Amino acid sequence: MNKITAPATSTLKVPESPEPLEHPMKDYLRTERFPHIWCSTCGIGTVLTAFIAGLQKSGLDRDKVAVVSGIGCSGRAAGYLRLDSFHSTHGRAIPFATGLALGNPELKVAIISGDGDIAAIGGNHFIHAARRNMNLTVICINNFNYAMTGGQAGPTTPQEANASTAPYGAYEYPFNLPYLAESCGAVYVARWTSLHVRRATKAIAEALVKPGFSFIEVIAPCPTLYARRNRLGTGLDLMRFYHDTAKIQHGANTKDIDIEYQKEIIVGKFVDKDKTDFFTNRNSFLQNKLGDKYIPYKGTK
Amino acid sequence: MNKITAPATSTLKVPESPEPLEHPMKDYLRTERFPHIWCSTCGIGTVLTAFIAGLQKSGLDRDKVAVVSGIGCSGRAAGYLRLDSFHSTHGRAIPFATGLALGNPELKVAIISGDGDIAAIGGNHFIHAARRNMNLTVICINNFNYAMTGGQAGPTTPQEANASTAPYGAYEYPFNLPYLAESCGAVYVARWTSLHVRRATKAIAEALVKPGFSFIEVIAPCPTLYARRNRLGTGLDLMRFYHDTAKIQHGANTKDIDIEYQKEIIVGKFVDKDKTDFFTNRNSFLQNKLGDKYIPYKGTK
Amino acid sequence: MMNYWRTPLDINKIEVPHGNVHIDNEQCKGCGFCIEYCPRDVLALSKDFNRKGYHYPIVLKQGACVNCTLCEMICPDFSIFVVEGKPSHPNIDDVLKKGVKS
Amino acid sequence: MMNYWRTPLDINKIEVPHGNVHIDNEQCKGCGFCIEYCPRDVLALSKDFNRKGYHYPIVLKQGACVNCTLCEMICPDFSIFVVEGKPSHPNIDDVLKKGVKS
Amino acid sequence: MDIRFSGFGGQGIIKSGMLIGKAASLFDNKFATLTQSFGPEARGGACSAQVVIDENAVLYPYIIAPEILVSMSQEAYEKFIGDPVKGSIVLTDTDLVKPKKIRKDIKMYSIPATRIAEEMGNRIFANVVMVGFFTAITNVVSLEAMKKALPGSVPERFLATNIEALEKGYEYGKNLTKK
Amino acid sequence: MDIRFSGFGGQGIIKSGMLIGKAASLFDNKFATLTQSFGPEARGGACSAQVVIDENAVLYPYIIAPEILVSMSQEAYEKFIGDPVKGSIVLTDTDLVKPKKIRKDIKMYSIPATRIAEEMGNRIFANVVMVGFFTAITNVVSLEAMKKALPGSVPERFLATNIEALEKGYEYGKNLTKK
Amino acid sequence: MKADPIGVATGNHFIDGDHACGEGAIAAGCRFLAGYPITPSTEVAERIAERFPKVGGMFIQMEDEIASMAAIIGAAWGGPKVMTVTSGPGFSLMMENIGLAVMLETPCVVVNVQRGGPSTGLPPLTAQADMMQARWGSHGDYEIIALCPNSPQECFDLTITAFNLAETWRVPVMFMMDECVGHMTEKVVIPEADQIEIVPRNFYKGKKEDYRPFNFSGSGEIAPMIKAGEGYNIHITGLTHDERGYPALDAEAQDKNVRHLVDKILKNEEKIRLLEEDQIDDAEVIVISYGITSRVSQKAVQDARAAGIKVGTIRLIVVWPFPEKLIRKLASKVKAFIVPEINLGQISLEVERYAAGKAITIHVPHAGGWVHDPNDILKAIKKGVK
Amino acid sequence: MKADPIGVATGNHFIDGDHACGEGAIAAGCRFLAGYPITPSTEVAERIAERFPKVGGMFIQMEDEIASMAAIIGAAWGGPKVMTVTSGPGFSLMMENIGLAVMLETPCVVVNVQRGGPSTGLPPLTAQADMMQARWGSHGDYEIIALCPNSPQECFDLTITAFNLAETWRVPVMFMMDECVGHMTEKVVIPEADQIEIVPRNFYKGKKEDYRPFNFSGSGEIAPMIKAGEGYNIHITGLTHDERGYPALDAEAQDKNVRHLVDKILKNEEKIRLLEEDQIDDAEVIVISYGITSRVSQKAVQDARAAGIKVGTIRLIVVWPFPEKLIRKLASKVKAFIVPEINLGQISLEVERYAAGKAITIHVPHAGGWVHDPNDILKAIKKGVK
Ligand SMILES: Cc1ncc(C[n+]2csc(CCOP(=O)(O)OP(=O)(O)O)c2C)c(N)n1
Ligand SMILES: Cc1ncc(C[n+]2csc(CCOP(=O)(O)OP(=O)(O)O)c2C)c(N)n1
Ligand code: SF4
Ligand code: SF4
Ligand code: SF4
Ligand code: SF4
Ligand code: SF4
Ligand code: SF4
Ligand SMILES: [Mg+2]
Ligand SMILES: [Mg+2]
Repeated sequence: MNKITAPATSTLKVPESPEPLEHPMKDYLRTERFPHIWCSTCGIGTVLTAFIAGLQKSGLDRDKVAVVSGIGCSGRAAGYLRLDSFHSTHGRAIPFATGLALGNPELKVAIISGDGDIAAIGGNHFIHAARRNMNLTVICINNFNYAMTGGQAGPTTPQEANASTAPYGAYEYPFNLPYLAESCGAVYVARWTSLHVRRATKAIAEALVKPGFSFIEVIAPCPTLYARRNRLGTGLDLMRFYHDTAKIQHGANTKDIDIEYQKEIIVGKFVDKDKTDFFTNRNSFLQNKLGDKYIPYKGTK
Repeated sequence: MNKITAPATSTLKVPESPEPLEHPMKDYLRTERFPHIWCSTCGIGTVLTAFIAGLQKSGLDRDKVAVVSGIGCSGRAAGYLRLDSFHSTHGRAIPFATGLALGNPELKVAIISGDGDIAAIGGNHFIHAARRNMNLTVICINNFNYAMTGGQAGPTTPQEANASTAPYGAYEYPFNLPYLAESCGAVYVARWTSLHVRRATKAIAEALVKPGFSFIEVIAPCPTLYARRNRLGTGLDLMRFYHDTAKIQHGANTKDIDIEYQKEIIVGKFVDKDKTDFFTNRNSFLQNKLGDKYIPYKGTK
Repeated sequence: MMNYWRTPLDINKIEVPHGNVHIDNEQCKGCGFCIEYCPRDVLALSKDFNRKGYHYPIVLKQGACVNCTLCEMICPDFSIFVVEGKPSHPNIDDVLKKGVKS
Repeated sequence: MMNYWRTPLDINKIEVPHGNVHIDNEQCKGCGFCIEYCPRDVLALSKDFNRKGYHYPIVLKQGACVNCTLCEMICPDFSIFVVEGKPSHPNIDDVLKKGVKS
Repeated sequence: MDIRFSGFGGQGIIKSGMLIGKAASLFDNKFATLTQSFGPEARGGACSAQVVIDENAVLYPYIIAPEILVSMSQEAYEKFIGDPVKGSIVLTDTDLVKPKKIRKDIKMYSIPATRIAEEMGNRIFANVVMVGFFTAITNVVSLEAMKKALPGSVPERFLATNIEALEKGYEYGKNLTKK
Repeated sequence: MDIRFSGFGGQGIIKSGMLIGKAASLFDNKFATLTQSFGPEARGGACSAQVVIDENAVLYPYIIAPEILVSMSQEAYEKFIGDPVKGSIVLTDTDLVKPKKIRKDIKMYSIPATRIAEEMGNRIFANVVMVGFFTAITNVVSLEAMKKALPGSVPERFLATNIEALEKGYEYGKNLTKK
Repeated sequence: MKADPIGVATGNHFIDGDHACGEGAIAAGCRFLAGYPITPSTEVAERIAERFPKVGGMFIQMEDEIASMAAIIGAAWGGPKVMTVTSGPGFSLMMENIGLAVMLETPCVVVNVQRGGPSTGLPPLTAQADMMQARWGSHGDYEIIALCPNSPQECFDLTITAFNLAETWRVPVMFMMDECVGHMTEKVVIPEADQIEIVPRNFYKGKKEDYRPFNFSGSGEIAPMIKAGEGYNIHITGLTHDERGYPALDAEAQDKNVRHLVDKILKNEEKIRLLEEDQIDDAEVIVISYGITSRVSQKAVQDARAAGIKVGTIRLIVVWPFPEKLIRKLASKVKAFIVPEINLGQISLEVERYAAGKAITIHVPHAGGWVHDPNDILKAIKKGVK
Repeated sequence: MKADPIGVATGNHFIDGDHACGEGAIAAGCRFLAGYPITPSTEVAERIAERFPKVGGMFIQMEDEIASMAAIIGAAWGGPKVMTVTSGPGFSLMMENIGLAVMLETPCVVVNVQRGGPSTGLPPLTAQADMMQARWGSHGDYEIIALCPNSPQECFDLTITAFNLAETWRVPVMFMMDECVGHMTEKVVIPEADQIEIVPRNFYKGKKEDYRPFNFSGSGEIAPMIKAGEGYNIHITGLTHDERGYPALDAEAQDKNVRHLVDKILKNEEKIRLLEEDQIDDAEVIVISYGITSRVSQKAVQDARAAGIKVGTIRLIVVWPFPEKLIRKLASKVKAFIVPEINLGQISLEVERYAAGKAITIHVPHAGGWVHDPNDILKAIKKGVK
């Protein structure tokens, strides 16, 4: 990442500012790895911004926050965050994070990964972590395809959309991820698009401080593959599309918020309820059953 | 299986019936493998009866019906059925069945397996097959634990219930399987207990002829492990418990039918809706897109 | 509450259906389901063990069987079934009572 | 429809907040998000390419920036940010207009 | 000394083997190895536990032909009666096992263990009655060691009843051999 | 003949390599092997395709030091300009590549391929303009073979435009060498 | 039997190994593919996804590799020839169900386009480091067949061979490509359908009641198959079983069942064997290689011969079962075997074992991400003749 | 360091190998176990589930074995010593994430109580047929450590050793029990805590900014670890990486990274080595065995000695890394190696390779479901001295 010494006006000479200025999120980024790998107009970077902003807003001690990603374009998120950050295997970010969060219960662990990673190969871990109400925040960047591997159809690809393994259009029914999350017991469920960067930031801040399993789906453009194959233009065009078609409906019944190809997208916060998280629940349960004999797990010194 | 030559009255000599009589389901059973492995008062055998009766009732050609099981006590079901029957790997009955059903589209494929098999290790396949609306009938025998391996807690074990890996009681939140199935798009969702053998039979008959993904949870006693560890008596005691606590509520909102330890169990048919199944949908979709160029898959000669 | 079996609607009318119960003593695992859920209390538990060590059911009131097949359906061991028809055996209530586990 | 940015409520009153926009030309991938969503149309696309071959944004109306930071938030490449304060540069609208891609 | 305990699931057959092995190895200062048949195919069918007791470390863990066979079900009896070597001791539950073909080359003893247990209130104690009987007849382990083996291996609240069961079986055996 | 095409993602660099390899192997009766850099680290960064063309079967599939380098971005140019062997030919897009240090031991040719394509209506044809230019300058494949390579490799509806692009690049090249 | 012309894309193509493999599968009669995307194998599935609807095939993208592997086994019992496609991480996930395929003696082809490992490793770069995994990756004793193509043309040709072997021996065949071969584009000639020999599924034709899904008699015969839905009412299980397919859980049944699985491959090694020998007769050293490395080695071998070194080559096409007997025989004739592979020592270990000290074995390792420098192989050859 | 007394169940116990393994883990300081039930390994997890709440440990039963393996890796980076427990089918499923553990150099113990395979095989019966899988089951090149106990006592003792090795070498250690040992009940003596030597996690103590999660320098040093949550802000990835843990996707980085993973084990084989030799000095044949088979062999060896045969034994405790050098050395001194194992030939293949034709290798196979008849081993010994 370059140091910016003056406002960029390119064709105009302007007085230099007294000190080199740095991006306000620089401390949260592994700038030595920049520029990142994401394509021009890809939405993942914006979600990363929202995450950092949400984390700042949450008031959590950043050293006690860890991020785990799976494999995918979205899964590269962990690699750019200057937090304890883990790039695990495809689909296994959630169980890795489960171990990490239990291994050191002082941590708040967030998962940032793609729709394929979380809902295809990782689907079982997703539903079980939600069921257990594991103290995790899952941010699923949904770009409607497996981007990293070249734009294959996946469980979120809307019917009719074209993909490299659905060359005549996808015909499978896609998941409605918020509905799935809710049916398994997630205590916080929201959906935004990368255009809703402020709302997503707020949702991330809320989710990070919410005990238990929180889930935020963020729809984001993949211009290089999904948009190109479907001739939907650039990421900017998709942002405009979100602008035109996203409808905020807080508290919507998750049952009713299926996503159809290039149709209205219902966004909002759908679930925000209280339920004791796995760790707390286990502690009080065992305390209750074993009394003095119980030695709670407290992590290692 | 023994041939019965006279009504069994044990202490009384009775006239022998003219011909050896056979159990009316004998043709559907691999009697050479009897007696089966299931314990006394285990509910799995009753579900098998319901399956055979349901199959008979469905009017389907039995030679065009195949059964796939995973691994577990319940997973032994396939091994006793004189149909094309497959004992696959733990958790993989559904994808195996998916392949089988697509490999020979003339088949109706049913899965009979346990709660651990289908909802723990097999959870991802379950939600994806439901999502795809694959033409499968899944009968999940829920005995609230992993019986085959010795009574461990699983994702259906109610909180407070004791299990070998939850020696002080289970503290995880269990799945509500009908809700999960519905959230993924299953077109037919029902829950019964092994006591409701006639209702279960009817449900199985309905599910077998219903195109798409149908799901029937059948709660059944595991006296040897679940009941014994929890001092709930024999399977007969559990049948009595079902009698006292099961409440039929057709069309109940699946969201509201969580099962709590030794509390009321809501049973009934919850979902019965129409949606084109994967195979049919794919066919018409591709036909539509490719016209003459499309050669539908029809299985092999 | 509900019914767990097909109620023999016409039970007290003319043309009561009848069934003959057949039991595979050796395959039976003595769960007692058939006995418990027979709507006509046709069955009872024998005092004897089979080779595996289980008490199997015996027919207490053959003539009372209305061929509802609930016993057949609920049996987890495929060890009992009913054949429609006039009772081929006498009603053996009293004969057996002494042999029956309470 | 809705707003995607924090509306600068006091925009037309006294004490309008101001921001100075800073852009990392070389890291920018020219997506245009910042330009599109700036509520004050502060930015525009340069005609020049950076080394990667992208057109990056330039500040068209520095003085107009109300420090809403939407550009900073929405940039997927961490290539633009805003620092609160009086505009440190003249309003360069006219100067730049000729250098701007339409 | 190669010993097989056998019966059906739920009778506490494995526990019997466990008690004997524990007594021998922890309290009689011998080497003991217990193995058992596991798994589903065992469920509802014959079930067995094997104990090898030796003065030296046990190398081969299984038994092929036991010197002592204990049978607590007809099925198990019929399944295993062919195995014991000549001169073996065979113990059975009087009510549950009706020997068909009697082997002449072995010594047979029986005890109505289940009945005794039922009389004590619950047939679950039958296995411990049988263990007591085994102790008395075979002298493989000492009664003292057997008693020491019970705590920790049976639920605390049933300890007293188990000791009683053990003693009942032991006495029955001693009376039998006295005669 | 070891050839590298380079540029950034989305420019059709791989397609260029593919067209040349196809022309050589299917229509010029030579052996050709195309390899390319794949994967995410390539995204948004420099991207390249390598073609080895030979009279005999190609054994070693990669190229270490090309004899022809085509660069369609500044970044790619800077990344790869060190590689070519002495006497190599380097082709660049006039507008996208501003050579900093010029190597004296190689022959440089440039064409405003992107601008030509933009003038034709869309910069996506820039790669084919470049391929035409390549054909004219290097004589590695025949123009005829190149033309045959287009059908099936570009969308049917753009075939004519692609042929035009190819010819434009070819002519530009021929004019350049004529001078 | 000849290939079905509907599937055969006769003509000259300039395509990569992945696409060629897809075409090979179609030509071989494969009509069912279940897979999950993974670099660098995805293009095989993409080819199939595009082509199957036009040739009467059924492609399904599953939720993961485990499901893919399970699905092809299920599908095979429904009738069609089946395949799945993956790379290292997915191959690892498939291991459990590859074991099921072995146990159920289900013909299927598993394509692994090898990339750098372990773990996520080098997704877009080549390696040959899953060779031992192909043989040993699932639990328990078993044998499979594994082939390694060295060009897009062979990706086409040998995929057909892979299917033929799978059907002949009722075994999963591992088609062990490498990223280099998979992503390399060359001319591929697809012949006329009537020039392509394929082995059809050996469907049982006898009386229904006599059918046995397995034959453990040791007669060397492989039991024919049936397809579900024809009234055979078969049962098969991943448990140890008897010839009826019924569970048989004891040591004796285990011995019969597992020995059969192993013997049917190992005892027929010479029938299954497929390799290229070159200038073996007077060779003092022999270079043994497979896949892309066999081409790179060839460069070194040419140089060595030019330098007057008596070097022969063996190019393994079928790598598993390993040609043990051949190596044992050659070991007493040569000074050294040179084994370059893109791994830190896998097939070289086999060579070393069967060389049994009679010839030395020089492994030329490469950790992956690129092919060998031919000079490194040349150096090893020179060392070998000393 | 000495064991924490809180975890140590000092005393004499009559327990099976599975339970003993659980106690060993607790004594070793393991405080995190994620697992999924599978016969015949479940009792390990059951023991832990019961004991952990009383010793401050965290047990979680995951949804499958993949999750279990992933969870323990994640947990290890949170601080605790970690373990998972499984058998063949689950072991196969863990393979991908075992690769991740290798790549992240994460200390962990993976218990595999071996049962008959392949596939579901013989769930309740013994085998030793996952030995090669333990080494080769995941894709790519890598090395691990594997140990085989032969009694419940060793299930306790060697579990501690397994943890110590895992922490010392930052590697997954495979604890390869077999069903026979796991389900066999014998006396197990658990010593006082201060009699138990354990290797604690080597936590980094230097300046935060200097921390590097990996050390590929070839210096032989293993980088210390940190735990997440302490402000190190580390990044680690299953991709090929540099010492900072950052992705580095080229052949050069691959060579550094993967060679390090392999070398740290193979070059230290003699340090890791753990075996029992008996009467080797004048031996004409040597029986090499491990796990339960080493006890059964002992019976045959006693008989052979009684018959005057000069037979020695090597009992491998650490099976991987294989003591290559030792076998090479012994091969020139003896006539034969006899290798009985409950499989159709796995470790015998290693022996044969390193015997290099100098001594013959006689494998005594057993397909599983039971242990060998000692007479079969005796026969092989007799054949070996001829
Ligand atoms: C076990 C395994 N299977 C497959 C892959 C290949 N793979 C890498 S990323 C990816 C898909 C990623 O899709 P998604 O999670 O939606 O992320 P995106 O790239 O779209 O952001 C796949 C299939 C892998 N790395 N590991
Ligand atoms: C991959 C794998 N993991 C674990 C097992 C062990 N296993 C066999 S059956 C079973 C649980 C079965 O539970 P469920 O499906 O509920 O059936 P039940 O026995 O209760 O009827 C398990 C964990 C296995 N066979 N394979
Ligand atoms: S391929 Fe798609 S998701 Fe991946 S970086 Fe590019 S635009 Fe983003
Ligand atoms: S263990 Fe439980 S589920 Fe299994 S057969 Fe016995 S009673 Fe049924
Ligand atoms: S059929 Fe069975 S349940 Fe019904 S009345 Fe007769 S005996 Fe009773
Ligand atoms: S229901 Fe069946 S198994 Fe149970 S007692 Fe009656 S006959 Fe026996
Ligand atoms: S902060 Fe950015 S978006 Fe907001 S007004 Fe200033 S330039 Fe525009
Ligand atoms: S949003 Fe960022 S990357 Fe996009 S044009 Fe603006 S500065 Fe460049
Ligand atoms: Mg995606
Ligand atoms: Mg269950």
